Amino acid sequence: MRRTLPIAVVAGVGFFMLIQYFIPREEFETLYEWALDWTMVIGAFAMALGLYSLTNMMLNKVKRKSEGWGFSLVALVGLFLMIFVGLVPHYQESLRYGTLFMDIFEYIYIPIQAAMFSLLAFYIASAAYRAFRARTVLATILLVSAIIIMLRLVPLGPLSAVNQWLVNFILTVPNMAAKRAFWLGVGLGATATALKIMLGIERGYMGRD
Amino acid sequence: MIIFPCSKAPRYRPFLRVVFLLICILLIDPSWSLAQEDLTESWFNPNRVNMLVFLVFFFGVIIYFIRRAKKGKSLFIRRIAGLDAIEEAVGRATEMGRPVLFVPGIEDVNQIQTVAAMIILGNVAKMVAGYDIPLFVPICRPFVVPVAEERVKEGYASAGRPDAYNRDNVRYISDEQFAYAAGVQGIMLRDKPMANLLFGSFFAESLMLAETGFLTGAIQVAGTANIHQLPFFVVACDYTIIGEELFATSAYLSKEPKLLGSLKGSDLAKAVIMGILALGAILVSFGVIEFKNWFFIQ
Amino acid sequence: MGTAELIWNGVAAFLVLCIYSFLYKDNPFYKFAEHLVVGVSAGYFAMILYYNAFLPKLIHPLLAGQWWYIIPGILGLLMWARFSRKYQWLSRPTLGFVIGSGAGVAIPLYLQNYVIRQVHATMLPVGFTSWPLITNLLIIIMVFCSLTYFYFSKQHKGAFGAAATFGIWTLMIGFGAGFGMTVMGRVALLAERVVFLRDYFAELLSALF
Amino acid sequence: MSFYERMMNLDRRWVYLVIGVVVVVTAIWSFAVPMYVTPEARSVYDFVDGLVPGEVLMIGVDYAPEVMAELHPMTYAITRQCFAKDAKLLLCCLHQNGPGMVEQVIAQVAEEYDKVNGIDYVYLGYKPYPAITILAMGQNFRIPFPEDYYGTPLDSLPMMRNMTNFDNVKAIINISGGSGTEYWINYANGRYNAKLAIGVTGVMTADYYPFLQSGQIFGLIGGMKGAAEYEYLAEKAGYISREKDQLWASKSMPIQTTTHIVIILFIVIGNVGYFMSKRKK
Repeated sequence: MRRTLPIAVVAGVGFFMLIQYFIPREEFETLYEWALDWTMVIGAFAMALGLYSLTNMMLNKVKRKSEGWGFSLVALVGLFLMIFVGLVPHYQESLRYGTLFMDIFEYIYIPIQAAMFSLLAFYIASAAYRAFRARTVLATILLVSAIIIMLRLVPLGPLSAVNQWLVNFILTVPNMAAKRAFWLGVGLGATATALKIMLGIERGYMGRD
Repeated sequence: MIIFPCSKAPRYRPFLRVVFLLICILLIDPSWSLAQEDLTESWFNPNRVNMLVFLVFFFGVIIYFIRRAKKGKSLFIRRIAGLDAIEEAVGRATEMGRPVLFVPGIEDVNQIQTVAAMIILGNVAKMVAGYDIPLFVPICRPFVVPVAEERVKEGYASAGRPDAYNRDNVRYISDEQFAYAAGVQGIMLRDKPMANLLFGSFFAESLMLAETGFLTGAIQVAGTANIHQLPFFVVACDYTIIGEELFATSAYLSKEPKLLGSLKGSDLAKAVIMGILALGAILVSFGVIEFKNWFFIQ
Repeated sequence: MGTAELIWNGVAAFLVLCIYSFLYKDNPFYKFAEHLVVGVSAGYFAMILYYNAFLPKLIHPLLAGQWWYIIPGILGLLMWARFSRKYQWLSRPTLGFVIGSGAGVAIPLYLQNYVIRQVHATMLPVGFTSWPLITNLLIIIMVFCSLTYFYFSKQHKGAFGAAATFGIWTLMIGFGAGFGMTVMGRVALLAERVVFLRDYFAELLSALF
Repeated sequence: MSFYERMMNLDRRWVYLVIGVVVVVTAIWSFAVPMYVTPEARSVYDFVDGLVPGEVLMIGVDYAPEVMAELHPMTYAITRQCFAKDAKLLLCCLHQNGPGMVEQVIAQVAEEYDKVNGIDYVYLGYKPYPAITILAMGQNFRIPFPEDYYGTPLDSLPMMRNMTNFDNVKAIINISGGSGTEYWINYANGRYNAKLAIGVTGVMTADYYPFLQSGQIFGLIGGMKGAAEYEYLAEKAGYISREKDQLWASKSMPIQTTTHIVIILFIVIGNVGYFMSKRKK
């Protein structure tokens, strides 16, 4: 029961979703819609679970006054402030532009996120500098291809036309071929894995007892 | 072209024949291949015959090879270099007595890549279990936590060390991509794991993680089927597992013959695809487009 | 810019600088911004999910008498069973539902988009008489060689090994191109942040003096 | 450590510093960069330009604030062009951190063009699980979105009265900074055969050429350069103007050029150091 039931659910739901792809009947569409709705609801509960473990972890740090507990407090304040200003105005009003909820979003959340993401510009430069050394054939190929692509943004005078041609060639021939083959492989591998999951051949993720 | 190697699997011969006949009927019967205006009353969408054929063929070969492997027929599978790299990295970590870090990507558990990562995680746990070094698994999606916990627990148990399992090492960090990346970076800088294993579905945070890992001097093995993150793993990690190799690794690591059967199956499918491609290209070059058009999916 | 906006943007600019301080090394300013964003983003997402999934997909249908929506509610609640040692297994059917539906939906779509569509698109007319025909031939050869690299049940030796090597070269050209294309994206984010800071400080100076 | 060895072992912070300085300097002293418009960006532009008043264009906005720099200019330019053409807009957001941003765009542009919510445009809002949401929208927009972002039932919005699913929109343009695009290609185009174009970040651009060639998408705006190309076309046609500060991507192109040069120089420095120190040994 403890093991068979979940496996049966996996197989049942999985095969229903699979078969549904081929059956255009209305009843199946309705059932399918329900299944989609349900996954969304379950997702909302999973989020609650995530919030619970997050607050739990942070609260523990604050209570135990362990190293950096002040920062955990900052996170907790951010979390509850957001929930408070989100819930207090009447239904969905808070999601409108111009509310405190949206102001915090726009002036605290967006800038931090964008700044974190832009750190990648520095990382990519240092990774390129460090790793793009013509040590082996493969490294050289990688390096040359990357440099040609990067040069498309650099005005090179008459050489720009040549480079643009090379860029187009790389993007539409080897790049495209590489991606085709890559996706063919991934498509087959993922399908095989999904099938093994549905058939219960691969069931390690369910645990033992 | 013989699609099903029937002669070698006598038990399945009748079944496969029925399937084969059914497909032939579907292909020949014109009433199926004519698209109808209103399909809400019918039991089969004729526009998807090509999908069905391929699905049945692919499932057929995979199940066939899995059965064959179960019977004990040996299947040759080439050594996947990434496997050595994982073992080497874990080995180094145990020698040095430093932790192992396993990052399962940032997508939810209903993504196949995440499930593949979970399968790898179980085997890594099995490798680590014998030595008293921690295995950290920071997690981005709440749904992945229970699955990862089960996998690690099972890996430890199957190595005979259920006591070594520490629940606190499998931790949920944040749903938020960069907050998660920052959390993982924290683990890398503080706990200094010797082996960083990054498997699953990664996005922009891939470079952050791989660069920080490089700074700490860890041995890094990464694998993903997200093509746009592979360049960064290739550049910043010691070993990269590319695309389908991720799924192959998950099958190979478990060392169960029946799981390997599916590799053989998808290899056969690849050979068939190459044949179809060659045939299609030749036919198209001579102006015959019907064959190509049959592969069009609406 | 009004005073309120100036202050809000000041907060944003401060937080951006906090994040950039990480480039030198980890420090309390960075930690502050990082923890703040963890809390705020969790709260923000929780509110969005509450208004957009929990209410309209569970509470509203239930209130409207669609009793079967209680099923996802129960499945969602069962997730909490994993905190109990004894009833932990109760959370597995929910996982089964999510994993199963994921696998079932994935199979036809992976096959369709990653396999059959790619096969269809790769059946290109080939020849030696014009440049497009030659590039088509090149694409097909490269796809074949790259697929050979993903072939697991044969030793990569001899002609087969040569094909696989050429395949991995093709893949590397693709990765190099991907790297080169990415630089632009990352720099774009950095440029946007720097322009934001520049505009803010210009605005601040003109407001002050 | 010899000079050449030092050349190949610069501390990463020097790299950071040089990049930072170059970006700041170029941001302050800008210059003009020549523009070449790629056919894949032009085909999106031409399609939107061909819309007849009253036709509905759908925009799926699936990005978070962190990729705003590249993608926001596209969203703004397309939205402005669409309203200038008197076409109607249907928007949705499938990224958890995006909904507020979309609201910001649509509220602002609608005001510029005197467009009314519910009549000229509808913003469906956000739903988690993009794959599922797109699949459900292919059945009926009302399944994932019984109400719009502001809580109004879809049926009471005049624009939505005759709209059921993707069959009722002329095309979908997905502007995305992550896996969102794949879902739109797989599900909206793959399953429901909707006409689809995409705007993606620079990272993703190279990956979507195959879909362009296989006809699954009819156009592609790639990263900041693509956005700058789009802005260039839109500015020429007068939909957006430099005076009103509506060209953003174009503004950052000089920074792109200088940073690319610096990164290439660093790669060259590293390799020269590598080869010279190897030769010495």
